[in-house]
Amino acid sequence: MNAPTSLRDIMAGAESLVYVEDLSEKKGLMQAINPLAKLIAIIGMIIASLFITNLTVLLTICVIPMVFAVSSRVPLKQFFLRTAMIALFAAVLSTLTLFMTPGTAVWAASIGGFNLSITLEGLMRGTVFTVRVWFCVASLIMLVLSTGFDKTIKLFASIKVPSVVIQLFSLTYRYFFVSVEEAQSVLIAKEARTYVHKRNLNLQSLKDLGSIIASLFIRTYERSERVYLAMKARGFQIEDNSKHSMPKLRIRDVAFASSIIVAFAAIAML
Amino acid sequence: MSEPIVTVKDVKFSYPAGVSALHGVSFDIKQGERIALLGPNGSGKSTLILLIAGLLTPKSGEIKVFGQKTTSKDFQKFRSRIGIVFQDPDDQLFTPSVIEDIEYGPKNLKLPDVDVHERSAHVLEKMGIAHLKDRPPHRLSFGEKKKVSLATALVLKPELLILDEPTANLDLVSRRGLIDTLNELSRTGTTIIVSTHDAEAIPELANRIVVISHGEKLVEGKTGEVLQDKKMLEASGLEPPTIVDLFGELKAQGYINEVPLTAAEGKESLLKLLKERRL
Amino acid sequence: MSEPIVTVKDVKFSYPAGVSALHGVSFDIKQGERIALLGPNGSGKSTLILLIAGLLTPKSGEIKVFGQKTTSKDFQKFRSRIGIVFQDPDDQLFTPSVIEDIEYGPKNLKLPDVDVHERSAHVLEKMGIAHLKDRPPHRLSFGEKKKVSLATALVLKPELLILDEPTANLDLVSRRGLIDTLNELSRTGTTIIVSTHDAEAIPELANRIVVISHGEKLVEGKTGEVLQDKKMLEASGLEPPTIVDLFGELKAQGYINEVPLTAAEGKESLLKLLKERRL
Amino acid sequence: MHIPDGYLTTTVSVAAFAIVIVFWIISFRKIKLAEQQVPMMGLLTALFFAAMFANYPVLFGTTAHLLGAAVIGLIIGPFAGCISMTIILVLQSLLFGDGGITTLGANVLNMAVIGVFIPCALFYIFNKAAKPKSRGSILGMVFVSAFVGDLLAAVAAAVELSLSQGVFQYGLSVTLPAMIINHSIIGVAEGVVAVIMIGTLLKLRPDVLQSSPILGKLAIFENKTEVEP
Ligand SMILES: Nc1ncnc2c1ncn2[C@@H]1O[C@H](COP(=O)(O)OP(=O)(O)OP(=O)(O)O)[C@@H](O)[C@H]1O
Ligand SMILES: Nc1ncnc2c1ncn2[C@@H]1O[C@H](COP(=O)(O)OP(=O)(O)OP(=O)(O)O)[C@@H](O)[C@H]1O
Ligand SMILES: [Mg+2]
Ligand SMILES: [Mg+2]
Repeated sequence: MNAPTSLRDIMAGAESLVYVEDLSEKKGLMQAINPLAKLIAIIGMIIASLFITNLTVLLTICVIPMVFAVSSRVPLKQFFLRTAMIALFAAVLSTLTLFMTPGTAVWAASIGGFNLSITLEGLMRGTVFTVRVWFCVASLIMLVLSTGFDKTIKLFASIKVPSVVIQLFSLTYRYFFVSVEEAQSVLIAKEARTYVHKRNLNLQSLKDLGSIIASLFIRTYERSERVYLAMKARGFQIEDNSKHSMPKLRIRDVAFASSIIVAFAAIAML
Repeated sequence: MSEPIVTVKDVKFSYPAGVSALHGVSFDIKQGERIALLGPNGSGKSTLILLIAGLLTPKSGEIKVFGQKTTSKDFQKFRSRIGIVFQDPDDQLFTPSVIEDIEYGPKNLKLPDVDVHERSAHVLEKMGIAHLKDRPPHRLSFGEKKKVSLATALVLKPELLILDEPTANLDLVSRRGLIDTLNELSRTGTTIIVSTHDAEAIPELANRIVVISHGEKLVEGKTGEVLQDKKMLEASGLEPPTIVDLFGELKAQGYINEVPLTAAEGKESLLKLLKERRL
Repeated sequence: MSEPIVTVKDVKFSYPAGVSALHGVSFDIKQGERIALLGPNGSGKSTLILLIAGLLTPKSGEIKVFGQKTTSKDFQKFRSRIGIVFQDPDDQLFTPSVIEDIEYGPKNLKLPDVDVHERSAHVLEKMGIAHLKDRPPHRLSFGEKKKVSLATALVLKPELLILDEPTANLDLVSRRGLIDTLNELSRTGTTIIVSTHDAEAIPELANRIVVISHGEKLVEGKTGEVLQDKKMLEASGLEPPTIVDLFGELKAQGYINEVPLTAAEGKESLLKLLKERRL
Repeated sequence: MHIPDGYLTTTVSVAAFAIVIVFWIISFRKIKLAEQQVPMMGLLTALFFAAMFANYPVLFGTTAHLLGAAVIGLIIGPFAGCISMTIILVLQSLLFGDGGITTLGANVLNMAVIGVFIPCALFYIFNKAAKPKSRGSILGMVFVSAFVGDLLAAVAAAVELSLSQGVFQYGLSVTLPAMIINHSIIGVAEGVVAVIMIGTLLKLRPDVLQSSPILGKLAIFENKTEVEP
């Protein structure tokens, strides 16, 4: 796609959301579970993992999100792509640890008078951290990919988020796409009339970004007045009485959440 | 004679920048009327619509809707009796799916669920958008959005329906669907105001026209009469519909007595004329 | 014969949600042609335009513009030779005043100041927006914005000009101005693509039509021929322009031999016919 | 600056949530959302949500995206800004997996509380003290507020990480300098964008800023004769 870097990111954001919308409508294990049960289970998994320091155990539990992915028809390639970046970053972040942790050296060298050594303990620590981060991200991504906005709203309703806030979420979500479209078209229109392409970051590109956001801001502000009128004409009230239907917690949802939590609590206490 | 539903009395309005958009416009709209605000770009139609809806406040003069001044505090309460569709469909669609958007209004009216579904099914079918029901609004084409935004107002069956440029970006089939639905609403007593610069579409949309030009009311009258006044229309940057123009010429030359307004009437009248002459 | 400027070859495209918007469309556009993409709402016109402008990537098939694949890295460079105006005018205007917006492109072209002013003055006058010159774009009526957004593209005199629904929301005078300017550009060899669902406006906009329906090319041909194919048009939710429809009927009944395309031609031909019969 | 799951200990996460909940309740009470403000906040939040996808390159090939917390706060006020930023952070976490759920409290604390309230407070104090009238000095204040806000948000993140040594490896001696170096650059970008945005608004739609709880207090708005209808 021939668009300025920053624009491509904005559009990628929208596409990724649309992708989530699609996946969350597929029929699969995670999609079938009540979002509240899912949220509790995933939070339980993440918290439990924070207490696990044994690498073997950590590696073993990493199978769980993968099983979720497969049983929820999430393409594995996508699943790994989406989780890889954060884990990779965690790994890079851990490099200093390798040298800083005291313990048995597995590799040592002297560079420019400095004695550097990588210790077994450091290696363990770094690996445990990285694996745990991957596990957490993978679990969260499974929640994300199987839930989608529609069910997220239902989730909010079931944890008693005030209805105004839910309306704010809906509006934000809806007009996110409008903003993306506007930003996209403005930038393209601008580009079609700009003959010098500047690729790198410089004051000019920040200026462009700022002025485009400002003009979008004005339009958004004015649009909000019209949206208000449109909402009002259709009976909008701040105390929304059109209750959001929340999906019932069925036995299988409770079973899913409680079995995961019990299992992980047990593993964590090992 | 019933009380007017909308009274616009010597209304003046300037935008903050000092642009005077309306300088003294007056007219009345009676219950059940279908009125078109016709004028070229920038003449003040949308401004007038925003004023009637109470979104803008006149600089001088006054506007009453349902007998209530739009500037009064109580006007808030009347909002829900007015259906309004803006020029830009994105302003109208504020929920994450088409069907939610269409049912938003009826649900707020606390109609029983059966009625809500019946109404929405009816309007979905009329506007030819039933297949888009579960799509989020950001996955529609421009014209599709426009249709959905019209549907959200039509489904409410408001007492007063205000449409800003409803036919722009609509294809033929949808235009027919819209006109059908407006006819249905008209029959139940809904008052309808449409703004447009497109004389072509007016004969089926409205039976009375207020011509706005440069912020002033130029003429007001029955659709047939106003559309035949070619000189006046052209002076304000508009033109009569093709059919009216063509047959106006024939009338001027003494071939016919009555000018048809729509294509169908035109065809009929022309064939009749030719048959007569042939014989 | 010159090389086509745009080649669309068996192009398929689906939106992420799985909506298939185009399933196999092919056509060519030669240099200097004026082509209209005609189709009902949701048929895929805007999608096609975004593909040609290289803003979307086809799922299969290929599009070449200026002989260059739109998916290739180098296409970036060709951007500046393409002028594009979106359906929504707001997207086009991003500077604090109308005149700055219009001169933004020419200034980037590094034209001498005299030329920049001359060009902008010309297009301001043609589109009838000279009086709006110093206004900020967000303080304009919808139609005025549309005119300014068209002006920003016209002033650049691009080699390929793509307009999505250019006539929607334009009044008569501005429409004339637009057509005038397009004629001028045509004379200097600009290739023009317009999308529309409004057959009425086509005869003056384009000399060739590609009819798109449900993501497929239905028909492709000279304006006059395509517009007379009433059956085909109606089957895809469109209709011929009023004049063509009326005179098509007359031709079918043997009164005339040639169907006029515009109102002026129609009037002339009818008066001639009537004179003949009267004698 | 989004802290993912697995970086903070449960204690730190829970403590962050506890602080944040207090701010949520205060903010929510304070804004007393009038009906008109619901679509306004929703739409503006959406705009910033979208703008935050725009990445720009920083040092060593890393990229950062706009935070926007300072701009939001300065324009719509700290309380509404806090809610707005929270919505964005929740959506980023639940729809994109950007930032964790257990760490949501900490992220909100850094970006929606510190990132919003600090610039607002700074600007408020500056304005009280200096009563600036010139465009240059106003925008200078905007820059400083946005820069400091971003920097302090990063410092807060560094502190939270260093308190989480059960799972995270580094103490304050590492996290603090790292964050400060990085965010001195990101902070400048943040400040520049804020200046341009608010500068443009001052020029084009001062009336929008006039109704802002923070920027509306500027001296230039005080004796305005021309009032918007
Ligand atoms: N962003 C999108 N995501 C998913 N589907 C889309 C999107 N935009 C358009 N579509 C669908 O693609 C098809 C073609 O849309 P397109 O916008 O090309 O139509 P169009 O011919 O320009 O119509 P209009 O006359 O209404 O502008 C339609 O069925 C539409 O619903
Ligand atoms: N927000 C605004 N600020 C200042 N002037 C404005 C604003 N909106 C419209 N105007 C001006 O007010 C006049 C009337 O505008 P209005 O939008 O009512 O026109 P309109 O008849 O609806 O035109 P269109 O057919 O283009 O939609 C125009 O001269 C326009 O430039
Ligand atoms: Mg208007
Ligand atoms: Mg389109």
